[in-house]
Amino acid sequence: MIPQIDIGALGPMLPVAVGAILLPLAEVLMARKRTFLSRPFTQERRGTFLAVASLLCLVIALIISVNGLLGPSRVFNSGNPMIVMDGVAHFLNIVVLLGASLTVLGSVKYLADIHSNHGEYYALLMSSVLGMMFLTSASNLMMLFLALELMSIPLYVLAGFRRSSLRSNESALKYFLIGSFASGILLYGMAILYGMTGSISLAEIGKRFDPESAPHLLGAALVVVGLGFKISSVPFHQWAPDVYEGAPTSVTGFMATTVKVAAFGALMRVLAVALEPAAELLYGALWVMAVLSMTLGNVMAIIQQNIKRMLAYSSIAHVGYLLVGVIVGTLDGYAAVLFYLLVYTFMTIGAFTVVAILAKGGEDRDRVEDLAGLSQSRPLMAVVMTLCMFALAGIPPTAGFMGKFHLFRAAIERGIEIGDTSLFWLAIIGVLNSAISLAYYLRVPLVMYFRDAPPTSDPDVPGFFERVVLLTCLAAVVLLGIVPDDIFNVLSQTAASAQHLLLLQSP
Amino acid sequence: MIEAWEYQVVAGLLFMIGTLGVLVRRNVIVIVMCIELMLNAANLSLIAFSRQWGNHDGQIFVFMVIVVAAVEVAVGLAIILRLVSNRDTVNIEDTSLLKW
Amino acid sequence: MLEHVNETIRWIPLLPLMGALVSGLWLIFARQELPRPLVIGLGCGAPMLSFALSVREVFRLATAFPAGERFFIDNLYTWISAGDFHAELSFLLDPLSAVMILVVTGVGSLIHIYSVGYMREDHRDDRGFQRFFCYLNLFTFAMLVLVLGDNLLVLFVGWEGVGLCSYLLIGFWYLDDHNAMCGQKAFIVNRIGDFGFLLGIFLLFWAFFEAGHPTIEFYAMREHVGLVAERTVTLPAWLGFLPGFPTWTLLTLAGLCLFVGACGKSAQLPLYVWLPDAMAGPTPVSALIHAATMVTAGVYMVCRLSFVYSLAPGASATIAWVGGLTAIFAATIAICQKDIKKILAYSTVSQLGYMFLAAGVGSYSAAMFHLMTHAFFKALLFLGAGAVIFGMQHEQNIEKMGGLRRYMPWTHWTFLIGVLAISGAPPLSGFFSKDEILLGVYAAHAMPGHMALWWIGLVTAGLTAFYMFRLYFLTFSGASRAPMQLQTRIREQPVVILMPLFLLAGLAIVGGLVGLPDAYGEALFSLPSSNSLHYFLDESVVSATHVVPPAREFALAGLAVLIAAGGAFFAVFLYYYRTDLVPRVTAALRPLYQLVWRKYYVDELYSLAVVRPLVRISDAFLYRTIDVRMIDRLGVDGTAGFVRGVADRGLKLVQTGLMQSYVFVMLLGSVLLIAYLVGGL
Amino acid sequence: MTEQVIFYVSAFVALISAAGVVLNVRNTLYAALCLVITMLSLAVLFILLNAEFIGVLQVMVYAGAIVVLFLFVIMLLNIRGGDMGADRQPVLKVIGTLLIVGASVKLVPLLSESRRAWPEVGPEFGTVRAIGGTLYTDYLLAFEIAGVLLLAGIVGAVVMGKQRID
Repeated sequence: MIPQIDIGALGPMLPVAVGAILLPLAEVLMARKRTFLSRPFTQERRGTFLAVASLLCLVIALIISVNGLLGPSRVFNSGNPMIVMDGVAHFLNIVVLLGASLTVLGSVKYLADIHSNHGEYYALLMSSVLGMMFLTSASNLMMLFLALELMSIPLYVLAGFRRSSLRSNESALKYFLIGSFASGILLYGMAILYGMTGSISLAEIGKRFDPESAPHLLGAALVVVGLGFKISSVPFHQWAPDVYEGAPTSVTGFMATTVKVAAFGALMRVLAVALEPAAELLYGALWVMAVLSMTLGNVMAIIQQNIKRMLAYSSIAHVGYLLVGVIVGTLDGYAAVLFYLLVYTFMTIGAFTVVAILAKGGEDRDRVEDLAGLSQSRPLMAVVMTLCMFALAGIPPTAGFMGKFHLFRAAIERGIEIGDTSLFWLAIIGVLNSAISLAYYLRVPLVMYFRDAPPTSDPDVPGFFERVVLLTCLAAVVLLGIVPDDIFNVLSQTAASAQHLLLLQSP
Repeated sequence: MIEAWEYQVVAGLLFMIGTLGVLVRRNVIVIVMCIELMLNAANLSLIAFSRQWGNHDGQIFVFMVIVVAAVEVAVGLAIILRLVSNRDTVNIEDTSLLKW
Repeated sequence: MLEHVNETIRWIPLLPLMGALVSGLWLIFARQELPRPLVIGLGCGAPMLSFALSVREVFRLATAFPAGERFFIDNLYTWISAGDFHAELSFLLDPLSAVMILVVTGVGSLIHIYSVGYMREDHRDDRGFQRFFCYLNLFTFAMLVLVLGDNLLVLFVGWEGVGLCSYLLIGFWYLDDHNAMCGQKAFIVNRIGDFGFLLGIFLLFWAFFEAGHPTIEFYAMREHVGLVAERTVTLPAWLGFLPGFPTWTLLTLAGLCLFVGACGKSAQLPLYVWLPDAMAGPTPVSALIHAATMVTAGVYMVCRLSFVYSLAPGASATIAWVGGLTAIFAATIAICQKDIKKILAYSTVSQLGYMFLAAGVGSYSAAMFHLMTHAFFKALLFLGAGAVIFGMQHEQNIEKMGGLRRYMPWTHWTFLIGVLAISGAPPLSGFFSKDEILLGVYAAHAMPGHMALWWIGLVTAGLTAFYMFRLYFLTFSGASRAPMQLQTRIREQPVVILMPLFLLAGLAIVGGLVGLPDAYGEALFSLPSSNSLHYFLDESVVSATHVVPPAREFALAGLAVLIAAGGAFFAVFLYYYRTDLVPRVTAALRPLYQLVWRKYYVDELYSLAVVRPLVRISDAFLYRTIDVRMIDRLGVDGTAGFVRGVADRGLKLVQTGLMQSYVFVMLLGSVLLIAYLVGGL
Repeated sequence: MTEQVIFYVSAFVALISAAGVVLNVRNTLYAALCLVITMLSLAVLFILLNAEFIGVLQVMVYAGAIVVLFLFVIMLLNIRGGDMGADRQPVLKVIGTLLIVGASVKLVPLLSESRRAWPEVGPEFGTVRAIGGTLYTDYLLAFEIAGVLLLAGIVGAVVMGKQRID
């Protein structure tokens, strides 16, 4: 039987896939001594060329995604929908693509600085992005698993991309081992879910899932563990600081944002569709995970001296905030999560890009003290960093405040609706945590503005590409805070449009 | 007649052994092998369930898992090669530069 | 409704923002300073234009509409709309915000002009001058957003914004690590308050959401507040010691939460500690932010939400008592201080306490009146103090001053006017506003212990007069105690500094007349309702009404003046005629003096109870790299290290860097998760 | 009867050799050989479960390719054993082992609850033809992604493995 296939559903993925497949080829062709232009490419020009090429693919994919955002939902194969391109998938793809584009722009000079300017970087990045895009739209367990691996395996390599650096190598190794271990757990959970329900489609599982039965719940628990690892929620978080610190900074920015975006997409879909019958039980568990993530993430971040490590802990805390929206489990809650993911991507990549620019001569300068006097020497970088820190801390009117506001508001509204005080406590703990978090976010501007640079310091000038990244993040962090309403309305609509197809089947 | 649950018990035990290996062994190559054991346990479980439900989903899933396993091993061993050439060790406990 | 839309309002805050953006972006991208005249034109022009606009719009507001309908709305766009929840980004100009914007832009403009003179020699950093004006404009913008916002969220944005700018400006002279530390302290203490503030917003939102009116707009809330007045919440058992346990009305709880925020911002007990330290910033900053505008935001917020507080007597009583106690507490501390700015800072804390006292007893318009007059005379005093400090080559200890009257006559005269005004000498502005507050307290029969509060108010008035005259005499009269070579260099300040002083002095003299009490108006000028400010403001606030016969009113005022005069006389006696007595008095009262001089050991207490946890939170940085001395002084040296060690060790125990320990934690987590879900494990 | 014997024997061998992978501390080479035996026994079980194609694949890819890769790396690096010297976290590992074993004892019986008899399946079930048919129609997309995944894996392995990148 020939299935009804809708290639158009793959629209946004195709350019990225083309990039992922052709970029290694282009790299090889250009690496030859004599190229088709009969002039050898210097390594630098080769890097720039590949970056621009991958950017092109990403931007085309971005345009297609934006077009599809409010269009009808599509499935690849109507008989056996492997992926569902609904509003949520499109939106998360947009965030992933934005994050990836900013990463590509921010990588060019950084890779040269750390002497790791290999063309394969972009090919791996594109493969990973492709995996993320499938992950956000996967509608059955097999696609979920494959997409997860397609996302993760290139990242293992990217984390170790500074081949001669012991730290980078260790980061890759840890990420690989723990990641594969978590994949194993996830896979076993999926096997059990399949065995109990007889289907690998999320929707079918949702129909047949029996929240009373122990093996069903065992499968659900293992799947939550596997996804909990990917979003690095406490207690599956410990790899994150180590891996983030050791990986090249541009890769860290990428890992800290897009991976979480995609994994949250998968988590929401799994929770809202496949495990919906067990929602109440699971939300209890997620509640604890959320509170632990927020609190431990913030407390641990306070005593960090390394910015990358501090941001890693801070990202764990942010996972806690994001889980609030997932636990709320209403359209409003999901819309808040989507919005926060967008905001989080900008503020985190902005911060990591500043750290990446500071790297020089093969050395990362990623200690908090390394930023001393930045407001004097590089005011733009200092302003971007400051705003990103304020946004991460949730100070109005930055975008971070708006994101947190929506999350906690959704929790409170839901709490009133169903008379559940635990949601109030979640919101209160969240607000308290964001107050605590200021203690360490504030250190960064403090050092930049109120301390003089050591005489030897000569921070690097941001190049054109980096300037673009910085200004984009700056604009996004400010604008999403000042005029967030249109975006949020779009998100509410996308969440609502997805509702009928896959997400939230129960009215 | 062998029943479905017997396969599941074998798969469960295999998974347990794999997990134990990841936790206990310090040789990174063996740890990767143990992760393979975990994947294989899941495979067995999937195949048995596939037989139990009489549909092919599980078998196709295993097909994909085998592909994933192959890629994972290739990449993982390459990372371990880097480790050895950088540090001359395969002991996981020697890699703790990144901490706290 | 349509005629109330006024799209000019937005320019009042936007002009300073544009000023800040232009100079800020120029600094970022051009990385050099604009020509000085341009910086001055931009920096001072923006708030002055804004002031001109404010005057025009307030005039229109007052004349165009009949009483009771006076408000302008300027709706920029929908900020948030999600589900039932809507928040517009819109500005509201009603009598309450009218008074505030006039103060903010008017006094603000004068302080901007003063800053031109004050900061002219700031060569510590080659771009400091422009940076300073950039921050100052940004602050003005944030403050205007705060007072013009027509819903709680916009107010909150301004609220955080002014905190941020205050932080930037306190730490402005960053070369001194101590300043940065003080900025940090201010920000963190404020943040504690903000936590309460946010909770209060959430609670109010919850209440109105539940009542079917999910709104946070002030006027809409005011309209529907009756619906939520009866809503109660049950307190958890461990709060059993509280009065009214176990059920409180939700409005009381929300009001208290919001007041915690106000305590932080307006430096009330127990969160006042940051304000004296905030004096580390440049003096114009102290005048603008820490005397005239930002610190009054809490008072403004309470008045703005008067409809909530009038239905929450418990919260109001708390406000009144906290305000009253803060007033007398801070006044006693101010008596012994030696740093001219610290004295003024404690005086500000005390006067803010006065305002809260008024707001607590329901005399919101009196609170706003005092807020306004206080802005005049306290800004005047701070700017005068700045001139003195400038003249004394950055000497702030009043024991090393003296005799400045000869060197700086103009500064001296304006300062004296400020001192008289704050002491409540009739007919200066402070007299009328203080009188109205005391009258309100006296007549607030519904308030438990209102007579005690009234006495507290009276005593504070006396103390205020005493410490202000002490400050005045020690600074300006007698022989100079400064070193000889310094004495020869003391000069009167240039006109750019003196001009704002004159204008503020004028305001401090006549500013009280807009709120001339009816009794005086009747008696002196036979005007039937001369307290125009009161009637103007009463449209926006829900005041308690009380009637005191005019004869009693005069008697009370006379008593207050008498007590203030007593305080002043005592100061004249001690610090002018019998300066020899001072050491003997202090010696006689040694333990008491010590207690007061060390500010009741509050800082030490805080280091035990509050700062130490705070330091624990931020210590890694503060302790090691910012200011070891500071923490030494707070006496938490060893403890901080200890706590840090514990946190460190905890992390080292868990985050070992060994991959298998992570696997272990993951397994443990998985098993717990499974146990929770599957049960029976 | 034959089926039962085959099942028990191969299940036993699979578990024993899996334990061999974990317990063989001395020689990594033997661990790899144990792994091969596990894979092969599992292939037998797969075929017993009518999954002929996957069984063959298991032999070809797992035993044939993956384990050979292991052996190759072990011999290339000349690794004897990585577990020499004192363990840095013995207590944790003991507790962890107890945790895993305890959880398994509790949880594995859960999985055996579903005592359902095997349904009859047609002769086509699990054959190359049937799997291929499904793979190239219903699961076409997954198959394509697997292809990209392999490519990404190759690129990644090359980047990591190459001795010097120009």
